[in-house]
Amino acid sequence: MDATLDELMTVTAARALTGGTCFVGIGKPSLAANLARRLHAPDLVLIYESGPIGSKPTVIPMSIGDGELATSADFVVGVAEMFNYWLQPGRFQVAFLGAAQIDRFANINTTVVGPYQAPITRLPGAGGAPEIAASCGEVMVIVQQTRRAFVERVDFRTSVGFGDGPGHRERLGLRGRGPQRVITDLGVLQPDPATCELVMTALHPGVTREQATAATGWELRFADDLQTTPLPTALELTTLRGLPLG
Amino acid sequence: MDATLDELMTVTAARALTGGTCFVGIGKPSLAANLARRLHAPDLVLIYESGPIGSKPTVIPMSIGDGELATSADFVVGVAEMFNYWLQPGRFQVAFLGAAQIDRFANINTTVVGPYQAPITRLPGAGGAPEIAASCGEVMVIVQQTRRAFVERVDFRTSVGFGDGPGHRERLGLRGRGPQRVITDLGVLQPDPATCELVMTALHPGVTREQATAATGWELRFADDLQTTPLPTALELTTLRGLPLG
Amino acid sequence: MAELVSLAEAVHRHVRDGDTVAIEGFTHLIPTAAGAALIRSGRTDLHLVKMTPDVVCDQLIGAGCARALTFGWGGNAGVGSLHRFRDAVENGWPRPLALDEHSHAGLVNRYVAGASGLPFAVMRGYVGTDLPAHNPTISKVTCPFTGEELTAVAALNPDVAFIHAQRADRAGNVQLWGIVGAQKEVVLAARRSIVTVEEVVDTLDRRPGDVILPSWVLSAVAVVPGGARPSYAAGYYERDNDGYRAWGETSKTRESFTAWLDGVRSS
Amino acid sequence: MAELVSLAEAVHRHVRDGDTVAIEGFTHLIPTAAGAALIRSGRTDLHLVKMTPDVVCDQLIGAGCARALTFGWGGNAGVGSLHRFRDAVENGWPRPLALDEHSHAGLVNRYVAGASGLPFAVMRGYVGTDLPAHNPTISKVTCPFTGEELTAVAALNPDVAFIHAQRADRAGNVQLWGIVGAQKEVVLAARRSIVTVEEVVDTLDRRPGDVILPSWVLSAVAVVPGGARPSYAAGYYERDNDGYRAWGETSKTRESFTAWLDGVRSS
Repeated sequence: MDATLDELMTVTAARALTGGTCFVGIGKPSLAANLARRLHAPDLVLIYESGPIGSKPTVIPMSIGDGELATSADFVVGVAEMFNYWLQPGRFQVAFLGAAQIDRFANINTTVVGPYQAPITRLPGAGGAPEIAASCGEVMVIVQQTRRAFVERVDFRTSVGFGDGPGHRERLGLRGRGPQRVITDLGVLQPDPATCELVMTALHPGVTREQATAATGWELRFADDLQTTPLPTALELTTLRGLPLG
Repeated sequence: MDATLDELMTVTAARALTGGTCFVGIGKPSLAANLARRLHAPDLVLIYESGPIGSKPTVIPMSIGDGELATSADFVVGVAEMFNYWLQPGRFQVAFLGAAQIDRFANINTTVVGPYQAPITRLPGAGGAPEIAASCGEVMVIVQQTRRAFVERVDFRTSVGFGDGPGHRERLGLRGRGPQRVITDLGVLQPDPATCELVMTALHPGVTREQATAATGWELRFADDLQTTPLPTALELTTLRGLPLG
Repeated sequence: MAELVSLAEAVHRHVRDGDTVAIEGFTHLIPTAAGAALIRSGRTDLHLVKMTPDVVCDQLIGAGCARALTFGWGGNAGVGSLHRFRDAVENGWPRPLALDEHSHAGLVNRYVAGASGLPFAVMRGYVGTDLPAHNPTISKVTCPFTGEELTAVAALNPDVAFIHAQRADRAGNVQLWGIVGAQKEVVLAARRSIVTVEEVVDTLDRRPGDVILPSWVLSAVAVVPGGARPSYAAGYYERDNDGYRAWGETSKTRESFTAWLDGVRSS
Repeated sequence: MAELVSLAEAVHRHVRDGDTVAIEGFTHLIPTAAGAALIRSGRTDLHLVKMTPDVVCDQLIGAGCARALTFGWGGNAGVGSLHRFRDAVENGWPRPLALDEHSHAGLVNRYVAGASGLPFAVMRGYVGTDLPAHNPTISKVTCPFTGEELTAVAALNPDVAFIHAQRADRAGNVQLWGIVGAQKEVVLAARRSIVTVEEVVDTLDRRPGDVILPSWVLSAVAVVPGGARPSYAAGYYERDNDGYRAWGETSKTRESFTAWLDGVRSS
């Protein structure tokens, strides 16, 4: 069975979810989390920003507030309680974020391309991202790897990855460990433990270093033990393709 | 029908409740509020500190958390929400407080008799009172009038009436109008609008000025138009006596 | 106490030009019909507030009713951009739109402070981001016990709040359930509040996870079946995903939007 | 994840001498059986925390288990004094009791801050009273937007929280309903938490107004039917008003209390 790139990205993300609590977004994150729950992480607790805690949707939602997220949840909380009692104290172990721009230190922009007061492109904005990036145990980013998205410096820092580099999260008092995996259509980047710089730790089958370098707006480094992303298994693919979409 | 003093106090309190929202305590306040609801103020919204909003108990509770307060309520909130979303912004128009000591400016002590670090009598403490006294539209105090209770200066200021006198509530930023009625076994005291001092505005039938003066630890003043508390009507008494107690 | 009136009458009585108007419903129970009623009313210079502006704010912005927007995430969930929002911000069409931009956590805490009668709320948030530099309603406060520096956000007390709920009783008490968002907070923070409901019933039988808003904290209740479409009302109708996609098309150009707007204004 | 164990085992595993132990239940679902288990365990030097200390703290104080008490209102509701509490404060018997005294609003906000991962909470409270002069966990904070001075209370994060709930499922998820007090806040503020329940069921059918505490925020769940007596458990048993009156008698003298205590220790 041949996996599409989208499927490969989703399965790669799903494999990184081994249990505990997961703060889910819409799209691939929701697919990945629900795939993990059906395969290797049946006890994974899914939390959606709109309030549902312990959702077990049968249909993958189109919005983070779809009805079944609530009806299938262990319980539903209001937005204030979600952020203040649950997210802020660090009760969520993994969270997903998207990005319009991401930089070398995994800082994320979802606000504007261009100057804030005179944007070239006005993006949707922050949503839950700044506090997710600050407080969740770790963050997984899913994003297409292009020169437009992978920039030397984000135009606007909507969510903090590693800020200006080593020690910056700690100086800011951010409690979570920050982005630990950036899953792209070319491979996986992870922060170098010493420099906090995102380095390519895996390439998808058939992707070359040159392709990755060309798609990155900073001088991309590759891990010494650069891996090839394992292809989805037949079970993973069948299960993923069997997930009903809302 | 002859009313007891307790009944007279309860009915006097009930008559002062004309509608809106009422934050109720246990004992006479609860009797008074439920009596008012059955007679002249059927839409009176009863709130109990334990969480019930819009309680319609058939049995008068012994504790502020009796089960029927919740089951008969429009809804029940947690203690945090009760104080933060409902009491603090001033959504309750009238509240009842008791007092172990009360002074000339209607400040209330329910903490200690004697020095705080070496009390002669340790009282239960503040409970909800400080914020009730600060934030409710007005406060009604029900208390026995004795020299022990009606003191020149409270040993401990648990809840603020008018503090040190005129303008003090405003300087402290307290939003409610403070104690507007102190109902005792001898009559009713109300704050002088100019001096904020509690003055006797009504005596119960048969009570003399001398009795009231003798029961008060400060030089008690009487209103120019001192009233005699109207006796309970037969309907009031019958209804009060018919309230089932928990 | 809330009066049961028509939606047009509720808008007429309780909304003034220049008001700060919060519209809540977090991915559920979005009061879209109320937005159309605002457009028809001709009220203008509004400062809109919504965590997720959604279709309802896109329509009001495109119609020129808004001078400012306080928000958290301005996209068409599952579809793409809010084109009228973007056109106003990027091109000032039909008029410039001042932005007061927050995270969801920050904006909901502004409602919490407003509902609590406090001038600000404390949180961990925005730290290290570029948001505070562009927003005077985000500041710092120092813990008097530990010396730690935390984020403060200013209370938000809208002039008017709009929400949509499943039902009300005849006394104007309101019940909603499912994803309950920040509806309680926005109503308690607002000076006046208007609730559209799917139906009026004799008794609000309680439901697990429901929220009751008593009549005495509301200004008006209006019966508007389907008033949350293309959003949904749990127990009444599903999210109209095609409706959101259709709005993506309708709103894409000024021309197609204007045709839509003419239809609303003449209806 | 919460383990289902006996109450004695839960205390043994999760409570240490000197711990700050919060016991919640605001006039309902008061975990009185847990208090007796603490006495039997021999744990001592505890710093007890309860908005309304009630019979459970009176017993622990009389038994000499507590070095300190954080509280809001220390009476026997509808009966009179908590005599063991008074004897400890007034006479130091059986040992002195340090007091950390709050209003209910203040103490619940200390839990709210603790549950929210913040070092303090902002409120309007205590202003003009003598309480702040005796309590270093009450302070001031200035609004960075308006300059207004408000009250700050320090976060409270107990080492252990005890609550009683109606029921749990086999995975250790807990459900309570009726008057829900500050149970959610105290559990989320505490490092460890122990829940006694009336029963374990296969499925937690949701109820209006219920609170769910997921197993993954709890340490232990113990089945203790009647564990809230003389308080009550909505849907299971009523408040035992005679039991509260009887405690008023039992606790009145050191002799009658000691006889009661001997009985608990030998049971």
